Amino acid sequence: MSFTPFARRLLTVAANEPLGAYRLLRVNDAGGPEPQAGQFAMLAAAQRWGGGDDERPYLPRAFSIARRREDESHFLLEDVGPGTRRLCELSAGEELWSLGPLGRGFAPPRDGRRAILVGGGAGIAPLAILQDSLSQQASVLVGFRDADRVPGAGLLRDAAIATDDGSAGYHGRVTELLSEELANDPHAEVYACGPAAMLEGVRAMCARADVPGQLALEAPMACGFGACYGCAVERRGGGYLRVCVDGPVLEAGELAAVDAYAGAPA
Amino acid sequence: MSFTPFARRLLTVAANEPLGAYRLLRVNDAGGPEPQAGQFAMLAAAQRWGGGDDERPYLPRAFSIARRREDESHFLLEDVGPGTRRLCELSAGEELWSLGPLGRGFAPPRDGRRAILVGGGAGIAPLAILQDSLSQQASVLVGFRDADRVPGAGLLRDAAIATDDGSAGYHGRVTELLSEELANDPHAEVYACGPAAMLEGVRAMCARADVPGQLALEAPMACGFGACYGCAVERRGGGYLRVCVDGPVLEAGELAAVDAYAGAPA
Amino acid sequence: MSVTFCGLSLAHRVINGSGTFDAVAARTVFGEQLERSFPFAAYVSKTITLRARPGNPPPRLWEAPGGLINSIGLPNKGLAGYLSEDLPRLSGFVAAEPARPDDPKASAAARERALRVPLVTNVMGSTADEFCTLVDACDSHEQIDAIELNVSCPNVSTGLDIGADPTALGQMIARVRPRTQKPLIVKLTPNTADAASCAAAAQAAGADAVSLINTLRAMALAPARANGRPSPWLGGGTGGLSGPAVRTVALAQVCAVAERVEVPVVGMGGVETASHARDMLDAGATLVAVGTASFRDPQAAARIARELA
Amino acid sequence: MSVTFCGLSLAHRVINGSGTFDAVAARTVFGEQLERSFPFAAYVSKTITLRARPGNPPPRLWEAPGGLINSIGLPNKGLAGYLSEDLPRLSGFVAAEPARPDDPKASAAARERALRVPLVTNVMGSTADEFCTLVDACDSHEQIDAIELNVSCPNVSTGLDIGADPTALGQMIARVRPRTQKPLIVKLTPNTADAASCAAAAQAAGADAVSLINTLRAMALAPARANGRPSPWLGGGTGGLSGPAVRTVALAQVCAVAERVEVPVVGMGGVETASHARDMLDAGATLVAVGTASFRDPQAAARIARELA
Ligand SMILES: Cc1cc2nc3c(=O)[nH]c(=O)nc-3n(C[C@H](O)[C@H](O)[C@H](O)COP(=O)(O)OP(=O)(O)OC[C@H]3O[C@@H](n4cnc5c(N)ncnc54)[C@H](O)[C@@H]3O)c2cc1C
Ligand SMILES: Cc1cc2nc3c(=O)[nH]c(=O)nc-3n(C[C@H](O)[C@H](O)[C@H](O)COP(=O)(O)OP(=O)(O)OC[C@H]3O[C@@H](n4cnc5c(N)ncnc54)[C@H](O)[C@@H]3O)c2cc1C
Ligand SMILES: Cc1cc2nc3c(=O)[nH]c(=O)nc-3n(C[C@H](O)[C@H](O)[C@H](O)COP(=O)(O)O)c2cc1C
Ligand SMILES: Cc1cc2nc3c(=O)[nH]c(=O)nc-3n(C[C@H](O)[C@H](O)[C@H](O)COP(=O)(O)O)c2cc1C
Ligand code: FES
Ligand code: FES
Repeated sequence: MSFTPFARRLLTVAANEPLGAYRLLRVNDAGGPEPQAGQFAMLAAAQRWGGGDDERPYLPRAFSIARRREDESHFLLEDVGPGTRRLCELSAGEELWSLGPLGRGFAPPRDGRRAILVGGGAGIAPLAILQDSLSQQASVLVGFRDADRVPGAGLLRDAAIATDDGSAGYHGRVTELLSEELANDPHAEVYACGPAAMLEGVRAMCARADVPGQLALEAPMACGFGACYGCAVERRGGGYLRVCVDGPVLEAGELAAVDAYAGAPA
Repeated sequence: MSFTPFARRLLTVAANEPLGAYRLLRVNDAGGPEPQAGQFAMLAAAQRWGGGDDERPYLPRAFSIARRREDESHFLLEDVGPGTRRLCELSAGEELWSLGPLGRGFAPPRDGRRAILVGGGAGIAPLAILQDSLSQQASVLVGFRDADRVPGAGLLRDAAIATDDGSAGYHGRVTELLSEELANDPHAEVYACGPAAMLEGVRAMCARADVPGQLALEAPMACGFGACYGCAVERRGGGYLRVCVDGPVLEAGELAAVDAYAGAPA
Repeated sequence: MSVTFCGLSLAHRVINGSGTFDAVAARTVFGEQLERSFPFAAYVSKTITLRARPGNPPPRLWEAPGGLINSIGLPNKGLAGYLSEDLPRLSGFVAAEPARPDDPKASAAARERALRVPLVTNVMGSTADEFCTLVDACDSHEQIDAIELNVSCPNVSTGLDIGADPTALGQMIARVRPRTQKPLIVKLTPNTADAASCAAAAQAAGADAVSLINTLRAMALAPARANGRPSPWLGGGTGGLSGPAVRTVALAQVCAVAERVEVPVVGMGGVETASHARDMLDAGATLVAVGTASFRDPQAAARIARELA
Repeated sequence: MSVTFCGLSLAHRVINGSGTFDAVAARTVFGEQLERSFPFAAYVSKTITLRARPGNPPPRLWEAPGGLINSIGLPNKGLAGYLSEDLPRLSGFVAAEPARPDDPKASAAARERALRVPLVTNVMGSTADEFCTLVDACDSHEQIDAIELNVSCPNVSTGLDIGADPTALGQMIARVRPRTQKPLIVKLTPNTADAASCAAAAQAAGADAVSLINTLRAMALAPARANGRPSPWLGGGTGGLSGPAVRTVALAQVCAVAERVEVPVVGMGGVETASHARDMLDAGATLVAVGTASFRDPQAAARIARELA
């Protein structure tokens, strides 16, 4: 395992492109560290981080590394508040601070299982780099609130799409697609990232089907490197895990239930 | 006397141009209220006011109205901290909040006296609109730290220039020019705005020469409309005046001395 | 949707924090607009003391992250000056009951009923006797609807604020209470271990309401050190922090106080939006006061009242 | 330019605030880089209690204007777990004495002398007996250089923090003092009317140093009201505010405390830059601690130390 550089790095925005309702933030990162799939970075605009709604943001924000190209790191952003808003408005040439890659990423499938990637909303981000890194062909199931968000699926190859409102793809929840997949062939390992309710659905389904699941969680974070103890999620059997250092990818079996605060923006 | 509109107005930047080391901020203000020379406005960027050095600015900032054109109001800005920095970086089309015009402006010269306008640094701003409004030809004396700032004098017609470092115009203080002018013809009224030391020099000189002086003061302000009592300057004979409602233009004779905090950035 | 507070009828739930809006100065600046649509449902005067005070030497302000430190030093004309010069200029203000756009039954007229703005006079004494004199004078002036006691004044024996010590606070209020029937609002200090106990003491001694928070004791050093020696920036040495920076501290104290007392609570501290005001109301406040936010936007209170409606 | 604090030799004047840097986790994340160039001149552990604590239910964080409210709830492995699991992993850190670029005489080697990072263990008991047990254990572990007492713990009889009441605080410290020769640092609570009196009581009872400020009591309500009912956002109900928002409050308390006591003061609260640190030192602090700023930038303390040099 390689360590995280012990300093924020000042990186330059290469491009910030709309991807439906999302933004794809491309950051110049030639020579930067190589992330594992599932790892994240703490990002903050170098200028005017603050001064948004309620005089925020103040702390950096966590984002999954969505893709790593030779010269660039890519992040998929959804504007849900003052921090994401500021990052969404950055344009090419502007700078941001990045600390990372942080956290424990995804592990390869066990026992020759096939990989099923299940993503919801902006939670598809870490599945893109995961798909890039898998040696096998994986099933990819992604769910979005509506058709405006479906362009996000462009980060993934051969994705089956569901929307909550039926405006594109399958009309319903992505967990329904997962349920079919698992019924067809349960010798699988599930990789999931998305809203808390989706993750909880996946967790419960994995438990019932006795299928290993790796869930990439989210949590309010102040530091991202184990310093603040703010990113706690309940561990099965009592106590808490820190999403930033014990995760963000956690074994479905390690969790009691996925807390309402521990998922991606829906 | 007309009243100030009882609400901030959201105005759009028409242009933000360098004027040597200063910026000339031109704001679309068609149909806006007509200021008196010497009045000011409280300005704040509509977006990202905050998030600069030390998580500031928070409060709006006071700026003399430097020129009023049919469709525009003009401000002369010097970047001295997080508030002026944010305003200096606004570009055409961006919005700012403006409350004003505020305060008591300059009064016409008394007893057929000729007007001598004395400005220092960014303190030349209210003298520009004053020169526009005077019916007579006035002597204009302006001092700057160095030649980089001299382009600011472009706001004024026929200005005699002094620089502290001698890099342009007269090598010395603008008060030395004033002293000559008053020696030549003391039937004058002095209008001054600039750094505290300059204002104090002008005040003392007016007192000695028994010449009326109108000094446009500055002070740290939170509100600009008499609410906070933060902008106090010492009144001759005891007590304090509020620069925002009793001034910013105050009779030289009303002041004990010009406090170090009560002038423009040098 | 007018509101009753200590028997007074208010157009809405948003008032000003003492010392953060000078209606006399604002009338001069903004003219009649101010009288016709006063932004606050009640007007709280700045703190009046027995004798006139010039206030602290400048500088009096320091901008802090998300807030402001002030060291104004309670400049005021003194009781006599206030009564003779200011009081006559503090009537005639009306506040519009904010329209509730989603209520089709209410007629525009009913929705925009203009209500007279009650006047709350805020006073501070340096002794209980001084408080008594101040309260007596307010009691005898019909135009004053309620009295707010600023108890952030140093106790001569301990040096601490009277308001920080439940026992001293209760004793002072008990002295004052019998002297007037007018509503007595006690403006608590937040610089205490336990605002709720102070509120409880105020209630027990007969306060009709409590208001909080006043500013948090704070300080800044001058950025350029004169002769290399560090010195306080503010002319008054230390000052009080207000604005968004204190909002979450204020909410915790308002919540703790509202849980402890029965009397109505006026919540303030960093309120800038209707959502902040709703937090205060949800935490148990009956009214919300806006202070520092008015400096940024003199219509902040009116906007909040409209959005709350 | 190494510094002596309570007899300990420190590479510079910047240490961490308890609970804001987990050196064990950081070693796992950042590897050997952390050991070779530890950002703090001394390492203060998070608060250790007698028994293990899981901490508060999530959410534990709320971002405030210019700051952060935390309601972490002191999760820790308990005294035994700390001594057996963490203590062995808390040695071997060295801090570089920051180079002073403008001093031509100092050789690069002398300017960059690496100093061992002393270990301060922060403990909290719910009774004086518990404090005694905790201090005894720290006393008998050679690796622990100093003990910080977190006195922001509720007094069972009054419900207030022990640290908010000078008398209760002095009594507790007097019980603990005779049990160790190691430096005792008392971490004061800012949620009090008079931090200086608390500091004086701590000094009189034998404290070797005081540190402040801890977090200000604060609260936030959940933005989306579950079933329409207002509820606190934080799993722990209320929390503590830190970061730039509290800096001016911290400076006022540090200044008041440093004026009152002789023992060295560790100043903290919102320090993010060398200029903020210099303010703390000018206000009378001997050391400066960095907390929340490390979350934004794990090198914040090292940067500050370098700029102070
Ligand atoms: C490991 C990890 C990976 C992530 N990856 C991605 C990604 O790839 N793409 C992506 O778009 N997002 C990702 N996120 C989520 C992202 O970090 C958050 O959306 C972001 O932090 C929100 O910040 P904000 O300021 O925009 O919104 P906030 O205002 O912080 O709102 C976010 C939510 O926090 C709560 N909230 C509201 N106000 C406050 C407050 N004052 N303090 C605390 N909480 C508040 C509310 O529930 C709100 O819905 C990831 C998060 C983690 C932990
Ligand atoms: C009536 C009036 C008219 C004015 N007209 C003009 C004009 O036409 N053009 C122009 O350029 N300027 C003008 N000014 C001055 C202008 O308002 C100030 O330069 C501006 O407010 C500075 O804000 P800032 O954030 O950029 O700098 P700040 O950081 O606020 O610095 C300004 C000064 O304030 C002090 N200071 C530093 N930190 C703080 C703090 N945290 N809190 C309080 N004070 C601090 C220091 O002395 C510093 O030098 C005018 C001021 C007044 C009152
Ligand atoms: C400039 C200023 C002056 C103040 N003067 C007084 C005063 O005279 N009497 C008083 O009781 N409170 C005074 N306060 C405190 C406010 O009424 C209010 O309690 C505090 O500012 C918190 O609210 P805010 O954050 O909305 O400003 C003053 C506050 C400020 C900022
Ligand atoms: C997330 C977090 C956890 C903390 N945990 C502790 C703790 O365990 N013990 C303690 O004495 N102080 C604790 N503190 C308080 C800090 O040590 C410090 O006193 C306070 O945060 C002010 O400094 P700052 O503004 O630099 O963060 C904690 C603060 C934060 C933000
Ligand atoms: S985010 Fe700080 S410990 Fe995980
Ligand atoms: S700036 Fe507020 S009273 Fe003058």
